[in-house]
Amino acid sequence: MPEAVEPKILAIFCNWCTYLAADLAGTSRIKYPANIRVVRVMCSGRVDPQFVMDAFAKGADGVLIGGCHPGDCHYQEGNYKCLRRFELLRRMVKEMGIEDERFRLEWISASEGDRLRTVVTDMVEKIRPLGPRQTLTEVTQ
Amino acid sequence: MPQDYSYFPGCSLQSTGVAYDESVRALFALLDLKLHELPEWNCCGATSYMSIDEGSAFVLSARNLSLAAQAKHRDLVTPCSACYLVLKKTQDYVEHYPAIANKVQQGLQAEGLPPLNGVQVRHPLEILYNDVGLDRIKHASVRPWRGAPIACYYGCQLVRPYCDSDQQQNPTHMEEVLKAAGIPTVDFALKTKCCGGSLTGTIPAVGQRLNYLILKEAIRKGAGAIVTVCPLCQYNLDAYQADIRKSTGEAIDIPVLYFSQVLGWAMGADAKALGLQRSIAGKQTIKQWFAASEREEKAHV
Amino acid sequence: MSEEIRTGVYTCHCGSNIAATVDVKAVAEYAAKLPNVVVSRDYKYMCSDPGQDLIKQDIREHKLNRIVVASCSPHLHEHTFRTALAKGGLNEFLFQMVNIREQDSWVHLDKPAATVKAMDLVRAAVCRVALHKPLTKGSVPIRADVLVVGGGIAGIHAALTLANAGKKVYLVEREPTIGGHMAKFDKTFPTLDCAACILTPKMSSVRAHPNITLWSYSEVTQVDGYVGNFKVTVTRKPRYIMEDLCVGCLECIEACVYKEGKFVDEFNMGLSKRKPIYIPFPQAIPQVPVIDPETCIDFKTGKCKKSCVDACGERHAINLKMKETTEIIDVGTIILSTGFQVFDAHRSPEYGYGVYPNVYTALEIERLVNASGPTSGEVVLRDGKRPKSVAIIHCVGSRDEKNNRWCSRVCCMYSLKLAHLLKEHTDAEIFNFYIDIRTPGKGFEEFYQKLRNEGVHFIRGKVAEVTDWAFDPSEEGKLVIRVEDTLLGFARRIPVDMVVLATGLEPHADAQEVRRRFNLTCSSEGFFLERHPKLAPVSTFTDGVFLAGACQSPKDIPDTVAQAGAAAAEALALIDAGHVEIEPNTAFVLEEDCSGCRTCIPMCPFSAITFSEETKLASINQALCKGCGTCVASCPSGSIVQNLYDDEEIFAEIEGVLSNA
Amino acid sequence: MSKPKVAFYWCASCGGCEETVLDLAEAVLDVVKAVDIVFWPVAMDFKESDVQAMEDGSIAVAFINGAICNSHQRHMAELLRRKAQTVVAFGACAQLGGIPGLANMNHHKDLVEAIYGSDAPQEIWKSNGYELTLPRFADKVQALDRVIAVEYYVPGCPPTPKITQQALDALLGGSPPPKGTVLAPDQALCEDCPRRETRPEKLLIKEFKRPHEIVADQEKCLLAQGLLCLGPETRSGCEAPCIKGNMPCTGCFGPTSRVRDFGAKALSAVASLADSNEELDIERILAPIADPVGTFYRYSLPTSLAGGKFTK
Amino acid sequence: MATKLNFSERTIKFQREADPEWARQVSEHPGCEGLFSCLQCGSCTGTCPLSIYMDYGPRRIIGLAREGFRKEVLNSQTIWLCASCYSCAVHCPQQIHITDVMYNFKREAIRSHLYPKRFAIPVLAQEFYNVVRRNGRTSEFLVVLRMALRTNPLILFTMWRTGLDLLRTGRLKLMSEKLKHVPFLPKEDA
Repeated sequence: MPEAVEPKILAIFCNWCTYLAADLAGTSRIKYPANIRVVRVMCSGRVDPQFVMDAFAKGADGVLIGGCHPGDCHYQEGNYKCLRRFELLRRMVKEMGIEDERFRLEWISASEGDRLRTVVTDMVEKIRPLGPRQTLTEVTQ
Repeated sequence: MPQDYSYFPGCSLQSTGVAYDESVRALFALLDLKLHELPEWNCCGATSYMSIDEGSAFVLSARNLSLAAQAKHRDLVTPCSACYLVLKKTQDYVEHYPAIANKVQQGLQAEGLPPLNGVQVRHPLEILYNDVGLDRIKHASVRPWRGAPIACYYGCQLVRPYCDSDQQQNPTHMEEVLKAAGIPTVDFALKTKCCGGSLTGTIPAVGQRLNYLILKEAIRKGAGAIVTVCPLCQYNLDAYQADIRKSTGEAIDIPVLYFSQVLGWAMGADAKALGLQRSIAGKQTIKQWFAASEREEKAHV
Repeated sequence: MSEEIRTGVYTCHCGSNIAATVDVKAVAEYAAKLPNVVVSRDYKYMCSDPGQDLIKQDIREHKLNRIVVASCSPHLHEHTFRTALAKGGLNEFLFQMVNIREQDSWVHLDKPAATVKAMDLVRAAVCRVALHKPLTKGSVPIRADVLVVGGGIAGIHAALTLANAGKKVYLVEREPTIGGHMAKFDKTFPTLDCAACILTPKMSSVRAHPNITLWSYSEVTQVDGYVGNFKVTVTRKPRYIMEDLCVGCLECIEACVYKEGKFVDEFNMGLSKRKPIYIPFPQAIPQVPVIDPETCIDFKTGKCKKSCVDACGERHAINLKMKETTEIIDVGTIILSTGFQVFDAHRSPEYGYGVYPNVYTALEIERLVNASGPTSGEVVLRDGKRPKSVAIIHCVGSRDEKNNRWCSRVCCMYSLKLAHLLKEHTDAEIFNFYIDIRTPGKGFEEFYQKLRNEGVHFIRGKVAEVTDWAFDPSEEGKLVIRVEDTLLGFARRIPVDMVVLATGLEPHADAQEVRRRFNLTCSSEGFFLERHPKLAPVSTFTDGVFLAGACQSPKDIPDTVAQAGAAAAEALALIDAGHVEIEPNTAFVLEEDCSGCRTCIPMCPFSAITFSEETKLASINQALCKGCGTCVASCPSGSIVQNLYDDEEIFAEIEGVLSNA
Repeated sequence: MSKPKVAFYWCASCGGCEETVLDLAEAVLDVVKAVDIVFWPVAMDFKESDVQAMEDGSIAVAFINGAICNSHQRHMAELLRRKAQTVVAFGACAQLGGIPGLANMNHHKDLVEAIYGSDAPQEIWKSNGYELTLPRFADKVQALDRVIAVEYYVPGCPPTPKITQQALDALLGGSPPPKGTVLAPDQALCEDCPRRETRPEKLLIKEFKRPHEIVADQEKCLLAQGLLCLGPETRSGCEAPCIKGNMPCTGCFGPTSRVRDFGAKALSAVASLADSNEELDIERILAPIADPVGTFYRYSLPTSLAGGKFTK
Repeated sequence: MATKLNFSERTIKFQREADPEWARQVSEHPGCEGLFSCLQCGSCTGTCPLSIYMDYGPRRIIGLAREGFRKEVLNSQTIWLCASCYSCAVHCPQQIHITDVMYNFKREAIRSHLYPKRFAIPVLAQEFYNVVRRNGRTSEFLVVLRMALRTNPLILFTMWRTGLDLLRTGRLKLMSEKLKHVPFLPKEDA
């Protein structure tokens, strides 16, 4: 059996809600698994599906997009645009062999440090049994 | 609105609470609601069992839920408040605690039973309130009430902590249902206080004291009878009145009935079909209140 | 671009905040080997002056042209380090911050895993920062006019402070009068000065102040724009009496066909009745009555002899055809002081509110003891009798997972105050039932001591229930408190005549709507969230919007007034600076690449993108763009780019984060 | 002075690109006049051995169309690379991987098995006493530049005669463009679209339609009619023949230089237009896009960031 | 009335008598999670209909438990007097499932044989348990009879009248019912 490698999750969080929730989790000393790597964008509406494809191509075991709750976007509607893209993208990503558990969009407000923990923990727990993903280069070699 | 329900009477309704079983069946028949008793149901795993072995208590309870999941009708009616609470608690714990869910799953598998998905645990009172509705109750009630106002007594297990249809601290469904049937009620602060449960048998001095407080406060508020939703409450309040008279020297003799009995009566059922002769306390009052009128007698002949 | 990239990486220990969970030395050593990295250091406190000096010095000595600092959240110190870059002679945007405290050391326990995470994040920043370009901050002018929303003591104080500083203030209040909750109070703790005596002069000053425009009975219904230049729509409900014509003689009320009050008087918490035409209380500001169309006969049937109109006579101040109007104003900053609502005691049914008539809320008692209240200060039960014993139940709706989790902070003190006032008015036996007594303010503990000496009972125990269950003859006709006296260790039954519920404070029912309207965030309990709990307690994440008073969290009058002053000062600081700097993270169209497909245009919530009929291309108005980047992500031909968050920068960050250490 | 030598070769493709050369019509005569075609298996009788015999670097330009999916194609591509000074990836398959590249959604073994069942040809093929060595499948279908170095790209499925002519002119003329150039404009097709004026300024879509479901208006922007036209995402240069034929653009010219992944970017732009903010409603609006991979990566799966199905 | 003074009882607790690890284990049991969030507000004891008969009452039981005073908790009569009416759980401002915590202690006390031998409540529970395990259903008559025989047979004399009433009204089933197939039940690893 191969050595169990911890899954690595790329998180793209909006600056105003989910990134702040992650900061709040920190100031509240809420503990969650160290598997996520956060990239900050100003709004979840900035998330280009290319980023997601790139992350999976580079071997991310999961991609988590975090934005403000519907109606709460700092830029009024960016999270809706994100939702529209996510609806189609998750179908495509699934067709390309990425399990549902690996790709999530979650609304986490600045006050929901606890929810951030729940989401991250849940995602890690669901991805772990799926085993590691191979990167494209490993496949083609 | 469903017309067919699975039915789980529970152990008490086969002995001390047999009048409850009779009257619920009679009442439901009058309202065209069909009860299908679960085959080979077992003890719900109530209080006493839970005190010994939690794991298998949940399995016991889950077994009944699983039987209902197998049955045609997923709404499972149980008149006994204790059974109601335990079944609901089992669903809650199975949902929230994976360790308990596993244990239950293993127990069910050993019995070759399916998982307990999609069963809705229901109490007859809540069915009357929600499924039948106050309007229909009003229309179905044909006999005018001849007795004194009634104190509605809910006891504890039905209204907390898993009750989701009525208010936990101040339930009112029974009052509303009786009112719709033309039966007057009094309000009293002890309507959800504990009747003492099995303490009446184990430590009578304590258990019967609790019964005494409830009886006394209901009488103080002007009630001519107490109406319950639970076989144990009915038993405790009914069967020990002689003992209470003896220990307190107070002349307490008040009928303790099931809500299904008084409602069944209002809707025209026969006193015997409702098991009204099975009450111990307040026999004279019961005779007066529930004597069929002359016109009815004639119609019968 | 043939410039050689020379990056400096600085990893902060933050005392032991980071160093306890992340092997800071290892991170610094790792960073030193990354491409383009010329200098990599670790330091105890990077945000300190010596820490910043380190950066400045290295920029000079090692000719650094990119800086990465791995420390805390950019929301805390990005500004600090950018300034250090600028002082070191480097463009402040050739910088990237790595959050290894809030999002690493503080949230993980596994030191090796946290260290690897820190390395990943540092590597990502090093990759990204190489692509950074020098940028210049934008600047927008700040309008001097200020909007204050909510006319309680917080709004009043903030408005007066600003107006006294010479700024024009719009004060918008939803009720027919300003004054808020404070206007309903009798005395204020712990000094027991009369609330009206200290509040009404301030209310009058608001009315009289030339710099204040007061719109009562009005609500902000829409907010557009951004810091410096908000466009605010205010909806003014018709009060059916023209404010500019009314002289406040109140003869119309006298003349109403209803000889006596008949409808629930909201100001007196329903303890008295009012007419359809009324003024909330005698000192209301503005001193103008209002007609309630729900209860006025003329509105309901059209058949009233309109004696109020006759009484007004030639002044013609009554206009029954008045319609709702809207005002649109331009302001530079906004102060929100929308206050709180009182917990609805019906939600704690064990205390019998609404069931037993002699169970009152604290606010009802405030009116009852008030000399201008419904009983002229006479404390009597519903049947007119004077209570001989009173129970005050603390923490109703507070510190309770079923209702509100938080401590409402003012109830202990107002309960003590009411205990004192009730004792004074009735000489009744007073029982306080509490879980903990919290008196941490100036003069508060002394007040508590005074109450103990007055013979008020303090029983530590959360009351289990209030019933009319008379178990003992001494309890007949009384309300019976059942409680465990936790200090004495036994259950008690205490019969009383009156029960007072010390109901807690909670956010307004429509706080979520208001929050959205002003683009704010709420903390988990629903109060508006401040930018930083310690360092920016009156600012919000929306620049130019400030908070004052209990809309941010429960607070007493002194704290509210202090915070209102702070909010006013923050607004003044912005106004007097004349302009505010804005992040240069805007998007712009690469004109030679744009195909004019117009996909981007409906993406922009700020209508910053327009399509030029001449060039057939899209273009982004830099003043309107707020930098969300939604258009960038949707441009089908990659012809829109965004400063600080460009595709290539984000790709580099993703690549950096996902390569393995 | 000897004429520059030109070679044409055909890897995994349908042959349409070869047709394009012939579609130059009379202009092909000018080409023949200007150059010396030394290798063109589809039209002229040269053998591999003839190419082998040439000096390295002796061919001026080799136009290779088609993707690379087996060992022989790879071998030929490498051979031509050696012999030619300039290699042009000609057409969508060579440039982006093309339609054959959609094979990357499956393993080639599964594909072969699906097509031939148990009769699948083996690498060593014996029949009537003869033995034949068949080319071996590559693990993945590749665009030409993932196998050999490529100087220029001519996009299209197939490239239009006009763009082909322009490519020839540019390459054979005095000042060739910088290496790596895609020989088509770097703007999206809307720039050239005859219906450009009819696209509403704020276009959002309530219902996506498939071409067989409606009779499209001949004048109006196809996207505005709910047809999934990829013109906004696709490099221009084709002069919109599909759109002129009342059919939406499917993206054969590939992305502009600023986009890394055609499919993801196209998906982003298209999904952003769904006119709803409700999850279920969005799902309903986007449901007619039944096959996102086939729709958005029709011509470019091998050169996408994923390269094909992510396999475990 | 003179009270005899007694100076031999001391009411001090040494920390070595506490077992914080046990408290932690209790708090990890399903339903007992809230143990440490207790405010000691007393609303449980205040609302408990039986607290007036208890030695500690629910509040102090929770307090003793979270400090790790295992012996005091398991030897208390409070846990046995709990009639499982859930009033405490419904009132608790911290939403501690106090009734479930009590069940947990009852089970542990039985497992550890920490209750008086002839104490009727645990005996009743055990008899109930035995009958259900044997028959699949309970029989009130059988359970009470066996409980009385094991604790205090004399109590049967005080019960004769109630028994007769029940018999007369057809509410006493002397024969116990047994399911055709008694469900298999795992035993808690005691």
